[in-house]
Amino acid sequence: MINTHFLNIELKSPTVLASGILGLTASSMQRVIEFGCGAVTTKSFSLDWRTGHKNPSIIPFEHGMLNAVGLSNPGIDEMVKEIRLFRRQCTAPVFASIFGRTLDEFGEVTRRAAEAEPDMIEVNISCPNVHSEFGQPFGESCPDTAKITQIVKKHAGKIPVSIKLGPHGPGIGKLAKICEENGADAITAINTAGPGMLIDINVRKPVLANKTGGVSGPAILPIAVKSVYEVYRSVKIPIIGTGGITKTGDAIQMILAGAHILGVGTAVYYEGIEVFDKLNKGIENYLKEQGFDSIEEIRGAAHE
Amino acid sequence: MINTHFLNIELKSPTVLASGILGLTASSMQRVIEFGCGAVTTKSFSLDWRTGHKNPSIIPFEHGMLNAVGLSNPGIDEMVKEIRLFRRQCTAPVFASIFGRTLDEFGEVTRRAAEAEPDMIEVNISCPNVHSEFGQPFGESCPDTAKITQIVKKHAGKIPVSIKLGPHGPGIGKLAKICEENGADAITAINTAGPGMLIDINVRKPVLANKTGGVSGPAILPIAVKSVYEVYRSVKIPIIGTGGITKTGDAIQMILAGAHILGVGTAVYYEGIEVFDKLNKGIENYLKEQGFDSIEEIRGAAHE
Amino acid sequence: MSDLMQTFPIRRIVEHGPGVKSFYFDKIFNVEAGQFINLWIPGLDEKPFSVSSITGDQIELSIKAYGPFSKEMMKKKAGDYLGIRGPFGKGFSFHDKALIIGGGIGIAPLRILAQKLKEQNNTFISLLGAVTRQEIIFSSWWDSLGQRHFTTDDGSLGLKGVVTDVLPEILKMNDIKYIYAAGPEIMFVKVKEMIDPTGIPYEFCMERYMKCGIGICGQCVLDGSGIRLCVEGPVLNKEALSGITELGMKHRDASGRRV
Amino acid sequence: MSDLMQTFPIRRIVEHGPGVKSFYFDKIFNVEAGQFINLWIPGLDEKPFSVSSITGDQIELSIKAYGPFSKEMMKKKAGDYLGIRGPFGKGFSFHDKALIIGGGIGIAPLRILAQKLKEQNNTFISLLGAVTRQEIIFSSWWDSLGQRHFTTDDGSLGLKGVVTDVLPEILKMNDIKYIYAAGPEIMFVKVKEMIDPTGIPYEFCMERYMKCGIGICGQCVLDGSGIRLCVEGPVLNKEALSGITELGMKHRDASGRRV
Ligand SMILES: Cc1cc2nc3c(=O)[nH]c(=O)nc-3n(C[C@H](O)[C@H](O)[C@H](O)COP(=O)(O)OP(=O)(O)OC[C@H]3O[C@@H](n4cnc5c(N)ncnc54)[C@H](O)[C@@H]3O)c2cc1C
Ligand SMILES: Cc1cc2nc3c(=O)[nH]c(=O)nc-3n(C[C@H](O)[C@H](O)[C@H](O)COP(=O)(O)OP(=O)(O)OC[C@H]3O[C@@H](n4cnc5c(N)ncnc54)[C@H](O)[C@@H]3O)c2cc1C
Ligand SMILES: Cc1cc2nc3c(=O)[nH]c(=O)nc-3n(C[C@H](O)[C@H](O)[C@H](O)COP(=O)(O)O)c2cc1C
Ligand SMILES: Cc1cc2nc3c(=O)[nH]c(=O)nc-3n(C[C@H](O)[C@H](O)[C@H](O)COP(=O)(O)O)c2cc1C
Ligand code: FES
Ligand code: FES
Repeated sequence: MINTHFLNIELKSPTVLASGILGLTASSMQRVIEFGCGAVTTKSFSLDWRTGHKNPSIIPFEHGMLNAVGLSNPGIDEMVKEIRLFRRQCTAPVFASIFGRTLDEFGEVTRRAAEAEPDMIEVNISCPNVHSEFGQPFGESCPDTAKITQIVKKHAGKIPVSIKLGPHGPGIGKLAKICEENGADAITAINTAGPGMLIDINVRKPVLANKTGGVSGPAILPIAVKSVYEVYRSVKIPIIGTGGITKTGDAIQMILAGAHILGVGTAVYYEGIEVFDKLNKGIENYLKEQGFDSIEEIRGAAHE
Repeated sequence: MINTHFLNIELKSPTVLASGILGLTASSMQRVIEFGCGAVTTKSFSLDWRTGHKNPSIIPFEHGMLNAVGLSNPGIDEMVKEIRLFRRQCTAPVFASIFGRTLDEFGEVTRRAAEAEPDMIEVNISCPNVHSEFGQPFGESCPDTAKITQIVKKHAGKIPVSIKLGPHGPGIGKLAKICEENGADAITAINTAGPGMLIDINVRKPVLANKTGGVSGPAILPIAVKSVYEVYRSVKIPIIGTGGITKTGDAIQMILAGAHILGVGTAVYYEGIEVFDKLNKGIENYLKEQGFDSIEEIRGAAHE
Repeated sequence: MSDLMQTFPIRRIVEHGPGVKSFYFDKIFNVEAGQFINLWIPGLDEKPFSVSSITGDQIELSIKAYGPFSKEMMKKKAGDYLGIRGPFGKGFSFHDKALIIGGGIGIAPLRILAQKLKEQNNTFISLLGAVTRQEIIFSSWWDSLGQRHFTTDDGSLGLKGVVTDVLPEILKMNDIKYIYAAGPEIMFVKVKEMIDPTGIPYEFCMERYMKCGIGICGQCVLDGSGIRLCVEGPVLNKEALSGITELGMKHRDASGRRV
Repeated sequence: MSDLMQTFPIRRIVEHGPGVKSFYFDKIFNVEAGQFINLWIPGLDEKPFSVSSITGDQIELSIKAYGPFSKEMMKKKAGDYLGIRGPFGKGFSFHDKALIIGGGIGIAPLRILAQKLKEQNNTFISLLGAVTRQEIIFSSWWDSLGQRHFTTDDGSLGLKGVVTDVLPEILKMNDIKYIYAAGPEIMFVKVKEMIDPTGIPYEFCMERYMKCGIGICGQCVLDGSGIRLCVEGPVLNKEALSGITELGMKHRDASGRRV
């Protein structure tokens, strides 16, 4: 296993469970750790619980997946319990993914989440499925991004904060820079792309109950690699490279683009929970074959 | 064959060759028409010729294609000759795709292109590969989009104008509305998505000479369908639905989302030039099986 | 089989009585006994349903009217298109000298199990309970399969009572080597109390609120074990069940809360 | 074969003389005689090259230094990784009693053609011309294949002169049923003038500036016919060639202009 340092956190491997995938409960997250995952991110949670969108809310298509879960979550009380439970059961790092409907809520959720002492707080400002309710995602506005980063940092105390960005909007490099300037400790890139829509041609209706959903999985790998490349160019803080990683080569591309550690989501569907072990072994083999001792030696190498 | 009316233009089929694919010469465009294509769009051209980016400039990946051709084109003089030649050889409609580096250039190219009397002028304000040279694409700015539409309409005379939009930026529905309000006769949606990047893991360098390139093909179908759906909801002018159409089902989804006619690009790689015939037959069969007489009866049906 | 959403017309509907119907579709995929599909009513919702039989070239879903989704299903007509994704999950294993215990519409996955057991010449006894007679779907078909026991709350078919009333007697009188159960979790918890002391191995087909059906959303994950019911279930064996701390307790709703 | 970009190490290099080299890679795909690959020098550019042989478990590319790309290739060492996409296009058809006419580095695709013709026991005569001796790559190998004629501008190998100086004589003295040509277009135009009156069918391996290699960019489309050289070519037969109005005339550069 490739031990990885990230923000003073020790990970047993560079692969991290992305938010929204199997991250609802301690039992679920622990199981993923048993398959070689280096750290887990919880499902994004808010102050109050949310039912989210009706089903179908998660639909694979030929080249990836659409989801419009609608940020369903059991609310902070329950999630704080699960994080604490995970802490007791498991030594692997856990990242708490949070979101709010208002600036103040971002602050309040952060404050409460920090009490559970997660290893990092990941701030989801880029979910593309909640437009209608909140207008454009916060993460597509530069001033909002700055303000959220400030308020979250203020309430997070000593717990490091990563801001999770989407691929679209006013330029991910620019947004990452704003996060860095306002104190973010890391960037998670990317959230889902699109959004997209699938229409059933027999019933002639959009398949997702929410009609549109964010695109993840293999289809978005090039967009994710490009986003990470751009973020790496504009900031010094580390990046959790996420989006479309399914095979070893995808993971290597992300590292070459500048990712520090790797978020893996949809691949759990394509490759099973075993995907974490597979990727870790693949990365190890690649390093050996190409004559490197550590990920550090190749991180960002595509920029040279 | 399904005859199709579009802006007072008669097409022998609803499938149209998208800009940038085999649209450099009269000979090339005529060959596509022989395979059932209903109308051709030229490669986007500007006043002066441009070499574009070095190769590799067009690279398939597992789920689609990346391209950063860099708007290479032989310039307006040569393209006007080819359009005239095509007109003499072929009765099928031809759409002239144009772009400019400045507002004035958009006007000037339009004026000159109109002299060749194409059936429509398509205005490419959404190419994602020319950022570094021009800043953000014009098509991601609302005021620019308005101004370009005005100036192009002013110079196009009686020739109808379609504005070609990308999937990203400040909301494609909003942009389409701006185009409509400023006189556009149609909307072409979408240009490529992303952009994206591929990195070779042995040489550890981006594969495209331009490093990043627009994503087309199957990977972007859901994003294209969603974009067309949104445009249809916000404007009354017809839509050339483009992006990721490879199979009959994709074409039907586009029509159900609201497309009037269908732009087909990358599928020429996956299915050969025969793709136009295949799609036309597929659409015909679908209509027959589902008991419809014409595309009109199902256009936009996913909105009901 | 396809995880992608596809729609198919209902070919045929059989009404078992008020509020209980079987729906038949072309056999668009192979299915193991105990596997489920996600059924989409366009414009409404998507929910998991067991495949209850493969009959000729058709698959069957058997549905009881509970709430909004299943009640809407009662209005569907042959020819209507519905979305089907699947089949998902892992089904039953096959054993001889089995006892099949079903409650209510939980009988559905046991029907295809009985079909398959018979195909493979495994012998079994069935013990099926429900509130009232129409819920014991295909009761005369069950009659034809050999030893069977029915119970209904209202006595409209078989014994008046519940399955656990007759279970001890059946266990005493027969050489049972394996037990299959499906139905309300509360029924299973009581059954489990009775059969655990006997040491007979068993499998139970469980239900939870599901979203993705493909093992990524975490909605159906069981406390204690981390098992994803949609992938590693819905049929769980004794060992898997013993690791679950939430059996017969609160479940998670659409938000993920325990309710 | 893969249209996707993949990189492979150069296994071996053979220098034929100043500015002409053969590069060997693992045989990562099967290839027809006349097909080409797109070769990527990371950080520089990508250009099409004919596969010039399959030798054992290696494929060969034979490259002459012209401009920036091919000169950079001369600096490459065994072990260096280069990108290879392909093979692309359609190759030669096979015929007995053939004449192979090559000019300069255009000999490259004719080498693999000769290999394949021989494998299938087709007889052929070769007529190869170049500026100077090292450009007639593998001249001693050609010697071993049977009747062959070399011409060089400087007389350093074979006759001093060009292929069209000896072509009429060869046609007169031999029963030629099929002609293959590859090399400068201007050479072929002259060859064509001589062989058209004889009625002998032929194929010519053509070159054009290419971008995509997969038939979508339109860069290599030939005027008159609409043929995409990268898909329907690069080997074109007499009928296909007769439809082309730009033979021996201006070509298109990277912008698409005729230059
Ligand atoms: C793997 C799996 C297989 C399933 N197979 C079948 C099947 O073959 N046939 C079938 O009819 N349903 C089956 N279900 C249940 C089905 O998915 C729906 O939950 C059910 O149709 C009720 O949905 P609704 O929207 O109509 O009612 P809801 O609004 O969800 O429920 C209304 C009320 O009924 C209760 N209820 C819902 N389902 C049950 C139940 N099964 N037993 C007791 N009370 C219940 C709820 O707790 C609620 O109080 C299965 C579920 C799973 C997870
Ligand atoms: C299908 C196909 C197969 C090819 N196969 C081979 C091959 O096997 N070996 C090989 O060396 N090249 C081959 N080429 C040519 C190759 O792709 C490049 O064009 C060549 O290497 C020159 O590139 P450059 O960048 O070095 O020089 P450039 O800057 O492109 O050219 C420099 C000068 O040389 C001239 N020139 C370029 N190529 C040729 C040529 N083939 N004959 C005469 N003059 C030329 C140009 O007109 C220019 O004046 C092939 C081309 C095609 C389309
Ligand atoms: C079903 C599903 C649910 C998701 N939920 C969340 C979420 O709650 N919060 C979040 O920040 N990202 C969420 N995402 C986005 C993922 O964390 C990830 O950024 C994205 O899917 C791209 O990575 P992938 O291609 O590896 O899945 C979700 C993705 C999927 C597929
Ligand atoms: C190689 C290539 C070149 C393109 N060049 C242009 C162009 O010059 N002008 C333009 O408006 N769109 C251009 N496009 C975009 C296409 O017209 C189309 O909008 C996009 O590829 C999505 O459709 P598709 O998935 O069917 O290819 C190009 C696309 C490709 C793949
Ligand atoms: S329903 Fe999503 S993991 Fe089981
Ligand atoms: S090189 Fe692009 S079509 Fe031939």
